[in-house]
Amino acid sequence: MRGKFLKVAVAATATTMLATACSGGGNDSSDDAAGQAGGELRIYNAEPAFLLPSAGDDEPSLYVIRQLYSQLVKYNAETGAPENDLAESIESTDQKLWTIKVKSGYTFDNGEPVNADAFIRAWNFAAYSPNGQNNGYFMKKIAGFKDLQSTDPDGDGPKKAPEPKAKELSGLKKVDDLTFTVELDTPFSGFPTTIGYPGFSPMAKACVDDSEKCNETPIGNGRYKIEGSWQHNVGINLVRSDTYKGEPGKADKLTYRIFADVDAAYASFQSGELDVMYTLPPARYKEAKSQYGDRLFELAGDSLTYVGMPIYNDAFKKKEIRQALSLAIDRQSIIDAVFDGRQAPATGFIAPSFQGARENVCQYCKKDVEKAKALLAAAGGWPAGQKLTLWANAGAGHDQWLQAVGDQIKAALGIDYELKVNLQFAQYLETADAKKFTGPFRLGWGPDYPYLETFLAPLYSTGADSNNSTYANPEFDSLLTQGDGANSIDEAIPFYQKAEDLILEDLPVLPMWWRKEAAVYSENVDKFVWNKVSDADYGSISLKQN
Amino acid sequence: MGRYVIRRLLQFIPTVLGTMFLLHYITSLAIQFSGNPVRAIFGDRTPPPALLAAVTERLGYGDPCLDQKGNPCFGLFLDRMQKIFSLNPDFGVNLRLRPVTELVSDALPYTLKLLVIAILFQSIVGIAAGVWAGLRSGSFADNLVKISTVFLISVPIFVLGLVVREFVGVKFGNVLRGQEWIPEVISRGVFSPGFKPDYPLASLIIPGMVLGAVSLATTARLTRTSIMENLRADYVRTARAKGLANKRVIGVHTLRNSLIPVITFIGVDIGSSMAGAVVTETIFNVPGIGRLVTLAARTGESSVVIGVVTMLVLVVLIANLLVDILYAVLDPRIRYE
Amino acid sequence: MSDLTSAGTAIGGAPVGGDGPAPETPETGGKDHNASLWADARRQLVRDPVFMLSFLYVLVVGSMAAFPSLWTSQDPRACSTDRSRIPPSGDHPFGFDILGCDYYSHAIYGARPSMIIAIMATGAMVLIGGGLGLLAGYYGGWVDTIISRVMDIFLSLPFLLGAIVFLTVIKRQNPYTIAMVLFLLTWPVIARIIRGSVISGKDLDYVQAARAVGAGNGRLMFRHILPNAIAPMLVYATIVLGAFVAAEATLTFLGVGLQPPAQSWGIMISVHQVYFLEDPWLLLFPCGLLVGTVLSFILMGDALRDALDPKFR
Amino acid sequence: MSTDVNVKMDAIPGLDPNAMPLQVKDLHVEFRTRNGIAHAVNGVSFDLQPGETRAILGESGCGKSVTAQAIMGILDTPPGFVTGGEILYRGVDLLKLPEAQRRKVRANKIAMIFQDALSALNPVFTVGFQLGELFRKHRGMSRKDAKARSIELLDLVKIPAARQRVNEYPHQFSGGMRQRVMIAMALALDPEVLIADEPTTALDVTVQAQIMALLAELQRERNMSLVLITHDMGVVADVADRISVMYAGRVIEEAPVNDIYASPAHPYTKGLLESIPRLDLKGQELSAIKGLPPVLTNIPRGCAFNPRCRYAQDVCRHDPPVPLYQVSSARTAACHFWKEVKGDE
Amino acid sequence: MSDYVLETRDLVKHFPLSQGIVFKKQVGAVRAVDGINLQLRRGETLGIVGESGCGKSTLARMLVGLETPTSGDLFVQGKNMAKMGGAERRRGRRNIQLVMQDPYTSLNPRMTVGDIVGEPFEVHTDVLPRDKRRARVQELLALVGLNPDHINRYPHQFSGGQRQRIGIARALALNPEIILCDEPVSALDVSIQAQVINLLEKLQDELGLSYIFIAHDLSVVRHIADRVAVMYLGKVVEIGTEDEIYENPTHPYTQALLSAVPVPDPRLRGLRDQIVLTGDVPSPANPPSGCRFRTRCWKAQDICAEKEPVLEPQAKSPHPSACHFAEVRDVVHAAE
Repeated sequence: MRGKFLKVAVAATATTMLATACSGGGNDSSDDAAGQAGGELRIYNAEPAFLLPSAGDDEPSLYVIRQLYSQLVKYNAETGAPENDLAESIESTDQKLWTIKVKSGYTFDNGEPVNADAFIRAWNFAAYSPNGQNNGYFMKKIAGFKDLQSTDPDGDGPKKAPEPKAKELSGLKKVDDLTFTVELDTPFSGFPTTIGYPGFSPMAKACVDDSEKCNETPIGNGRYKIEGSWQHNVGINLVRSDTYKGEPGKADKLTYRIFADVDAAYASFQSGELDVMYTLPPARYKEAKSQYGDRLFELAGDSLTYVGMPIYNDAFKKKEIRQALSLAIDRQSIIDAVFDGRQAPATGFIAPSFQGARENVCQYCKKDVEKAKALLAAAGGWPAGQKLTLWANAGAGHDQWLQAVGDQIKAALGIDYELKVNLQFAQYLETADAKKFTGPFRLGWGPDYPYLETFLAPLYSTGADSNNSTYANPEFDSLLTQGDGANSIDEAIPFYQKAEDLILEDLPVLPMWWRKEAAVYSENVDKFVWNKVSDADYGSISLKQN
Repeated sequence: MGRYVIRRLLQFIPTVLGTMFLLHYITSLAIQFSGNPVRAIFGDRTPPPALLAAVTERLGYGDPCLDQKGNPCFGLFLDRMQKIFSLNPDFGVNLRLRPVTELVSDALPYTLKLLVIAILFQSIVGIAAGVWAGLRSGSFADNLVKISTVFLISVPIFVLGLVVREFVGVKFGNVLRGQEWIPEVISRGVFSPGFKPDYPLASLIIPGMVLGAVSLATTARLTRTSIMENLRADYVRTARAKGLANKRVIGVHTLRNSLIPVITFIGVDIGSSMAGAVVTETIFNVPGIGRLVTLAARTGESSVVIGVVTMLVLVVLIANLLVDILYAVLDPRIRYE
Repeated sequence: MSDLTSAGTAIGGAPVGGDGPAPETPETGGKDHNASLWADARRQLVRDPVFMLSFLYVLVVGSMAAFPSLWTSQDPRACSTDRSRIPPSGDHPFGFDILGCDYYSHAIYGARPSMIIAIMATGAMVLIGGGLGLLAGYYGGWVDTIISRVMDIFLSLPFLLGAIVFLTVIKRQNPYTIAMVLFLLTWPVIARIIRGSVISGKDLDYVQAARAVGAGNGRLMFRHILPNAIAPMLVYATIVLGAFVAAEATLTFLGVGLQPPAQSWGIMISVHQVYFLEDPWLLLFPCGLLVGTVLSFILMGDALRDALDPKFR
Repeated sequence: MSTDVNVKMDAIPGLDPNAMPLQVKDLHVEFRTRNGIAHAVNGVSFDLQPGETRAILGESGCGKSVTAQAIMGILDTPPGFVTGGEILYRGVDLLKLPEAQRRKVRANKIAMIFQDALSALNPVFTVGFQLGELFRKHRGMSRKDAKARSIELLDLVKIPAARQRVNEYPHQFSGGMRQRVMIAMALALDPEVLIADEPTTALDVTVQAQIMALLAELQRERNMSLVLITHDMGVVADVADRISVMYAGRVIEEAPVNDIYASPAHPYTKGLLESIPRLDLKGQELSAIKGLPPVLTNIPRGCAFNPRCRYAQDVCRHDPPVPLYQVSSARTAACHFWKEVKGDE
Repeated sequence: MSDYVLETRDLVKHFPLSQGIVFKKQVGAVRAVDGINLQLRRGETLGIVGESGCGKSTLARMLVGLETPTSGDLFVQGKNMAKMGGAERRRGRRNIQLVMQDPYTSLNPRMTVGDIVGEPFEVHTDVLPRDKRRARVQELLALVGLNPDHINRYPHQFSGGQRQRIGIARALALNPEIILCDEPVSALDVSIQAQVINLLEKLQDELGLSYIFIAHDLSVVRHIADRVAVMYLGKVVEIGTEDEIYENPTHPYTQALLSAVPVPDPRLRGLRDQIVLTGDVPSPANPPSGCRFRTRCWKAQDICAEKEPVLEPQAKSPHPSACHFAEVRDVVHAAE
């Protein structure tokens, strides 16, 4: 559910290598209301991109927005299953037209009611392209989305674009004050799951009218409200909202301290200046483990690092080549050397924590040099003298492990490699969009919502936006459509699993590993709560009272 | 004097415009050769082209000249200059739509505080060490200062910063924090591993000292040389012949003359210190200018780079001007030219 | 003075020795040694243990850069993640880095880019910066005005910030581009030094004497003015060589310098600095080499300044 | 805190108001340099009566300035060291006084003016500050009073518009005016002895005449003793009462002014007189002294002048002419052959 | 005309003074040399005396071509140097060579004596073939009384007097007709000064040189010069033979100058008619109207401010003297 924007932020500070993401159950049950209320929780954060729910899609933003806004749906801390929050009910008969009823009595911080209009207003605002809201992307399944996009007049990039055809999504219809309907372009069984994402938060009218101000001083509807306004690069202070009707936050105050460098933040944590860090500097993992013991929280994550295969390049057309390359890599040893063991080797394409994920389904994800050589030979071998070019974006610490990958391929298959790691992220992504990679390329993927479809459709269905490998398989596409149209999640899952089987054989990308969460918290924390989907749930963390 | 200041201020104009154009040109080249920086906002998810176009347009990267490799984009430059030199100076916005002027006004105070601490530290300690060594040339003190300054100069500032953060800020700080009798402003403020909003000044002291450390070495070396040269000056001999106490001969007659080159150095050094803040601010998490520019350069936010660096250049130039004025105050021979 | 300060190194004032107002002592009675000031300087330097030690160290590093195979038979690119971060031992005096590459051979091969960057940048700075300074100082007038304004522009860009901006734009971060950026941002310093000494030098009596004899511009510049302006430049260049070695590391730390899989001390330091609490030797070895090199260049510069300073004659 | 320094001065034990204001006995100074020990002053003795002008004549490097600095106690130490002798002010050996007391002698009793007033005046302070400092530090005057006294002093040395110029900096004055400021500074505390080290060498002749006239006038008014250090035989002839000629760190001849010009008793003095062109005489070929002055780290054995001396014989190469030969009651010379030299006239 | 080896006509050098913030505009000029007419005969020594700031050094620099005259003509052996082009002027320049004041700064410390003395041959390559140069340099060294074997030594290995001899050897290298000596002995010790003066005189006799001898030391000038020109604020105020100037000065400035020179003879103390001038020399940027000396002159009357006196023989001055009231006054009493 977290965007990958984090990597942009991380890429910017060269010393940081990785931050974390992920979901998972807390080690203590959050339903057990033993935690006491009160106190100030001091939280590590990086500088958020936006505090506007329609725009903030990066980890640091979401971690703040989640405490400021509540959505129609929330996720069970342990199972990750969607539960109604602001929604009274979400119903559909055809998975295409959804009727949503909103609970009454909720208000924004400024007193405006949270009603059907608040949602319609927010979603339209996000989807309308001239507003340039990053989370507009999430509205694309709603009918009429295309009409809110301006069309590129000459098709060659940025020029003054004309006004879009419509200002409002035709798929959103208000029924009464607390009821509205959402019509999708195509049936989608996972829709109720998706709308727990903060991008689907309601927005007050005052907020939409002056979104810039609302970004600095959010008008939320959640457990906490902002104190003062956003102090850029310094901090964000939240206090418990006394008007919130739902379960109130535990700590009286949430104080986010903003750091540009995770090492600097860790030093502050060590000095007792922070209570929670949702991530650790990779090189300090061992030390933290020995020093903090139980207070180091670990959990398998759902953020995938993969090495994409440029299928559009002749050298990678044969699946045996791709299989051979995958077999040459010892994922665990790289994880141990470069990441201090803070990753979990991938054995499939769906995050293990997700409903519908299966273990050890990837037969090509274990090192097997003999088999790799055989497959390579079967595919006609690697062109003599040609170097394998491994791509990654610059400055984000990817070159280390990529180099290790290259070393292992070279050792196993005798293919010499070179690294192409000098492109900044923007240029790297444009290269990806333009399908100009000349060799395996590093990319990552985090789920958009806790539904296994998010690991399949956007990445591998024919012509999908993020299908950087240009994988095209009609059978795969049709299995996804069937899954989307199934009547329930349980009915949908087998279709998706069959689709996964196809790519496990074809390997349009080589899955590398899932990031492991590692958070530390201080002795002040009484009960640490980690939501399986929405990560560190600061509002539910209680502090020791004395 | 007034004429001199005005003339110097007028001389700034071509320098500042030249610098702005240089920055404008290289950032334009960056976009022309390595693509639209807006794309990076969306990360792995490929955005709908319409959304990308809309955001691009909104952020001011829509000028067609940015599609032609090597085009110096004079039109865009003039546009920018018009916006900047209007009544409401508009330096544009960053990728997150925050106005550059706001970014700078947020960040600049931290960097300036850091700089002031660094300069105070380097001047006070550097000059004291230099005087001490200069007065006792060849002695143990002299050699101590000589060796420690050369060593200080040779260690890269980021290594120094990291070591100080871990050992002084965290380790030693934790010891202090264990002691009840130490005031919190010391144990939690001064000896913190980085900038803390609770102690906005105290927590900048150590970062400032790290920033000033390298220049401190140079200041000390320069002072030492200068003191030694001036001790031999005829007018110092005159001061002795006047029967003045040694303290006065050195404190009044030698020091003021010796400080002239030192002050010049410190002034010129402000620019480099400003740049050195890039490293220090990263290590000690100071939300200052250096960090801002580094991030902006990395993400290709040309408006930020141009805006911030231009303002920095102005700060540097004005600092140099102030030093020149101070120089004239200290050395009347310049004043009356 | 230097914009390099922040890159880890600054250029300081000359130490002045403790000699008195030695009376004028023409050595007419002495034996006839055909020594120039340079030869005198050389003799003094050879006797200076600090200079000789520094010089030796620089020679060692220089030979690492030029002939790494003299120093190690290991291939620094033969890595195995199985050996990640194994501490130093007899066969592998520096141990292994995180990717399991031999750290000692990495250090040896890492000398080259550092030295190439420093030498190329300094060379360009001396030749081009010095040349422009000479032209500006000698001809004055509009030549001086143009060169000085351009100098102002480059000088007003704080060194590290300028380097970050330039290098992020250039994108191709190899020793040559880094050397070019270092040169671009520092040439005005040398140009200014040379310009200053040329301006004061061109009115010196012996230059006027040569002019009175009828010597042309070329002869005046290269035979009379430049040789006497070159000493401060040489001293500065020596110190700046050290500063550039440190600058390479700092740029790498900031993520705009050389990037792996290239090998340089800067990369070694910046990649392993995060491990310095757990495995300090990973930081200590490259840092020691780097600091030693920078120190040597600075001490050499200091000694050179003392030896060339006419005040000591 | 108005301290009258004169009171403290009287407290110096052994001070004899009737003794000579200045007497130098067998002074030795050496400079320890990288190239060896330079023997700058090798046993210089002379004395000074109240109101008398004593000229110390010699070429550069002969030790005359070093002698002056040693008397003032402002030698750069290291490398310069006084290694022997006595410097008596009214019978008290200054070399044995603690620094604090010795400091009180400077400017109060013995003052000095330097050759190059531009470098001898601190460029960064106003003339008024540098003058007033003396009154403030030695006499404990307030800033205002000190300034008033400074203006008086500038008037005294005939600097026009003293009231304005007191606030100016040394570089704003012309060479002659600067030297006047130096003189004013030296006279500020009414010293008994004034040491003038080449006071007019850097000046043009017309200005030199002005300055020498001023000095003479002030000396007469105050009955001050003057030690005039110079290489200019003309200036000496004009103002000195007695002359000490120095060569290689020693006084090689000492005599009343008329005697020396009429009949020098040392070949060096004689050579100097013969080698200078004279304004009043249409010259024939000048008779130059051959060779060069000795290097102070390597002074010839015997008589230091022997390699350049046309009278030199073997004895000169071995035995230094010590003690001085008494030429007449008021006259000494350091030459074995002083009679021949004198008789040659 | 051509019996003069050197002649100047109304030679003027003004240094512009500029002011302005961005665009400099000329607001005035320092009139360093303001109309000088001099003639030098073959074999003659012309002394030029004056105090600092009188323009004598600027004049010297113009004569040897280091400074371009603002206006006026400079004839060397009848050829007008001021109107000549580059190559021709360079050749013409060979005939007039310079000996500078400070022997410590006028020799390039990085060059050997051989290089310094031989440099004129490197510049004027047609004078002497390469292989003969070294021998010629050694010859020159011998001529000025230095050991020819010291050709490879560096200047710092010589004493001041010896260095000045090197400077003289350099000036002699191109066999010039004229040598311009700019304060050649003022930086030297008295005992050394005589050696150099004697050398200059010897060389003049042997080589038939003409000297222009610039000095502030009037005694030295009297000793060496045949004719003397006295300068004040950029102008020649009096010119005549050595006897005329020293025995019968007619310009008040000359008289003041001469009377100020101390004479090394204590017997003359108090007997001399000493004229002590008051005040400082006015700024050459803003010289007084009329006679430039009038501000310090005891004879000054109204006419002096109105009319500038011409340098020509006056009623009571047989030799040229630029004073309305020129009159002989004996200020130098020779010792009996």
